[in-house]
Amino acid sequence: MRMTKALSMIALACLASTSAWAQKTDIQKIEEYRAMLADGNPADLFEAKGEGLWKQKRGPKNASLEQCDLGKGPGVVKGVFIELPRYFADTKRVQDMESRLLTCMETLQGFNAAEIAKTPFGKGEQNNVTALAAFISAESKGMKFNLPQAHQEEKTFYEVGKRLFFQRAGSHDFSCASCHKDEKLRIRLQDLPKLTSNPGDGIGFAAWPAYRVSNGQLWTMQLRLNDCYRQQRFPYPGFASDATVALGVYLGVNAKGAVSTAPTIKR
Amino acid sequence: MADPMRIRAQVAGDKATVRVLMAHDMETGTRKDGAGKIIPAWFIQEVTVTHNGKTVLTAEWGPGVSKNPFLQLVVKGAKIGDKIGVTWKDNKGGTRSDEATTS
Amino acid sequence: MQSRRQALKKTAIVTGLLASTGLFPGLAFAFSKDGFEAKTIQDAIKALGAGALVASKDVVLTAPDIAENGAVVPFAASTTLPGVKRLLILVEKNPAPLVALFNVSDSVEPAFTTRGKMGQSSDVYAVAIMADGRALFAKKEVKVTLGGCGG
Amino acid sequence: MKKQFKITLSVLAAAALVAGCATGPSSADLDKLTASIVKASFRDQGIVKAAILDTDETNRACSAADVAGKPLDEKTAKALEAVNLKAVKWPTSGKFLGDWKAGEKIAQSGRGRTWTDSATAANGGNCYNCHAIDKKEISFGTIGPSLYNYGKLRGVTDPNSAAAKPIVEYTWGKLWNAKAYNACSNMPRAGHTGVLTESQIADIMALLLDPKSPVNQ
Repeated sequence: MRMTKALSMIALACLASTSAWAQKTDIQKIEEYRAMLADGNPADLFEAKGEGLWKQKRGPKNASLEQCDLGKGPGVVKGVFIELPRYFADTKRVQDMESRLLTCMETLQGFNAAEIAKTPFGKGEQNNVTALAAFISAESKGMKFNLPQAHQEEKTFYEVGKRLFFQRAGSHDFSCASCHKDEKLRIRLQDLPKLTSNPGDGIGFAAWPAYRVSNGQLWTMQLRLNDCYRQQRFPYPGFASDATVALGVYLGVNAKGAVSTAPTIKR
Repeated sequence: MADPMRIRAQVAGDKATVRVLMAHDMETGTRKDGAGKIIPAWFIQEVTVTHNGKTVLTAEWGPGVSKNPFLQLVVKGAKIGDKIGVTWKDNKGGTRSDEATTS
Repeated sequence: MQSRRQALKKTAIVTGLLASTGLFPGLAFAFSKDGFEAKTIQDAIKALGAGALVASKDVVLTAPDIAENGAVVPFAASTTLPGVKRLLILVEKNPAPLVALFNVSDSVEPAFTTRGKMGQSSDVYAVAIMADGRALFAKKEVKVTLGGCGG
Repeated sequence: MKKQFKITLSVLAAAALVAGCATGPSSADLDKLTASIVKASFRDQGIVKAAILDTDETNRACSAADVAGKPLDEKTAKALEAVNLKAVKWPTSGKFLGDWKAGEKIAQSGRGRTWTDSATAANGGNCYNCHAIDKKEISFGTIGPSLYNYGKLRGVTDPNSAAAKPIVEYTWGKLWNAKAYNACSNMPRAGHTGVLTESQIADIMALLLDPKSPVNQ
C-alpha cells in the first residue's frame, strides 16, 4: 500500500511501551465514565414521548400513526427498524425510518412532509420525528440488522451508498472512509467504527439513534449523517434525501447481523 | 407543558432504588444563541420525592446540573406496589409531577 | 400490556398546591440562592450556614477519573455518618461551584447520584453538613477531555 | 423529492435499456446515478457551497480507486503526486518555522470551513484529530501516525542547518499539500486548499521541528 511509504517516513519509536501503557489506562478511565452513564439514558425520555405521539390523534386529519406501514404491514412496530432502509411499493422509493415516518405523517395525518423535511433539526415537527424514531428503534432492541436486498432499487441504492461513502471532496478532501474504513482507529478519544463491514453489536449503524451527552439532544441516523457531512466540510444534505438514504442502505447492509442497541447514549 | 419524567423504582429487601430522568434544558444563563444573544438561565431548582404521599427527599439544584437531569436515591422501608412521586420546579415557575409504582 | 406512559400515571400536580395542603411538613423549602450563586466552595458552605471544611474518610464521592465530556459528569455523594443533615456536590472551578444540595431525611439513605457540568478539569467535592454544623468533605480530581472532532 | 425520484428512475431505465437484461445497472451507470443523486441531495449552507463537491482529479481518482477496492496504479499515482508537488507554495519569506506555541493552538483547533463556521474566524489544523503530538495531550486520534518527537527522531537539532533542510522542506510540503508525497493520503491539503495560511503552517512547522517545542522533549 502507498500509505506504508508515508508511514515509514515517520518513525514509530514514540510508541514506546511507557506511553502506550499510560494511554491504555486513560482509555480504561473513559470506559469507566461511559459505564457510569449507561444506567439512566435520557433517550428514555424521547422514547416515552415518541410512543405517546404514535398513538395520539394529530395533524389536519386528526389521526394517529397506528396504521403506518413501516415495512411489515400497517401498525407493525416491532422489528421494522432493523430492516430499514428498504423499498416501499406505494411510494416506489427506498426509504429510511425518518423518510418513511414523513410519508406516514403526510398520508395518515395530513402533515406536509416536504415542509417537515425543510424544518431545521430541533424545531417544530422535526422534534416529533426524532421522538418517534426513538420509540420505533427501541422496539427492535436486541434484534439483528437484516436489511432486505431483494429489490433492484435496494441493490442500486447500496451501490450508490458505497460511492457516497468513498466520495472525497470539500475543502479537506474528506470522505466517510477517511475515518471509517479501518478498524481500531480513533478521532481524538473517540473510537471510530469500521463501517465497510459489520463493526459489531451496538456499534456504528447499530448504535443510532443515540442520546448525545455533549449537547443533550437525541440524534437519529439522519442527524448523525448530517453532522458527519458537516464535519466532513461537505455542503448540507437534505433531510431524508436520496443521498442520506443510500448511505443508510450501504451502512445498514454492511452491518448485517449486528444487534441493535438503539437508542443508545453517546459522548 | 414539560415532557413526562421517567421514574423507575425497584425494591430489594426493604429498600427501593429510585432512578429518575427529567426532561429539562438546564440552561446556565451564560450560553449564547446563534445570534450571539445570551440564553437566559432556566433550570430545575427544587426536587421533591414522595413515598406513598410522604415527602422523603427535597433537593435544591443549580444550573450546574446537566441537561435532562438524572437522580438516583434509595428509599427506606419500601415494598412492591408503593407509590413514588417526583415533582420538580424550575426558576421560571415551571413544574411537573409524575408518579410510578415500585416493582 | 401496560404502556410506558400509563406506567407513569402522570399526576401533574402543581407544587404550590402541594405546599398549600401542608404536604411538606417541617420542611422550610426556600431555594438557597446565596449558596448557589457563591463563587467559591468556601463561600457556598458559609452561605449555607455551615462551619469550616474538614476532610473526612467517612464521606464518599464517586466520580470518574476522566470525563469524556464536561456537559455530563456522573457524581455520587454518600456518607455512613449518623446525623447528616445535607449532602452537597460542588465543582471547585465552575463559575458557581455548588451543583446540587440534598436534604437528608430518615426515610432515605444518605447517598445520592446525579450528573453535573464541568467547564474544565477540577477538584470535585462531596460535602456532608452535619446536624451540629460541621462540614465534612471528600474530594477527587476529575479531568475533562475534549472528545470528537472539536468542530 | 418527487423530482429526484424521477431522475433515479430515468437513469435506471436507461441503464436497463443499455444492458438489455435484468442484471441491474452497470458501474458507469451507477456512477452517473450517484452524481445525479448528489446534485439533488446537497445544497448550499452557510459558507459551504454545493459546488465544492465538483472536486479535482486527485480526489476523483482516489475515490474511484476506493470504490473499486484497488489502490491507484503506480503511474497514475506518480502523475498526481507530481501535479500536487508542483502546486506547493514555499514560504515567501524563506522562513519555514514560526512559533510552536501558536502552532499548538492551531493543532488543537478543529474549527473552520464547516457550514456552522464563519468565513472570517481563523481555521484550525485538525491535527490532534488524527495524530498524537504533544505527549501532554491525551485526547489525540490514531488515524495518522504519532508525531511526538517528530524533529528529535529525525535528528533535527538546528532547523536552519543544511543538514535539516531536506526534512524541513519535506514537512512543509507535506503540510501544504499531503498529496504531493502520497496521492491518496488521508491528510487534507491545508495550504493548497487555503485552509491554513502560510504563517499558520510555519507555526505548526515549529511545533514539529523546533527543538524547544514540547514535541521534541
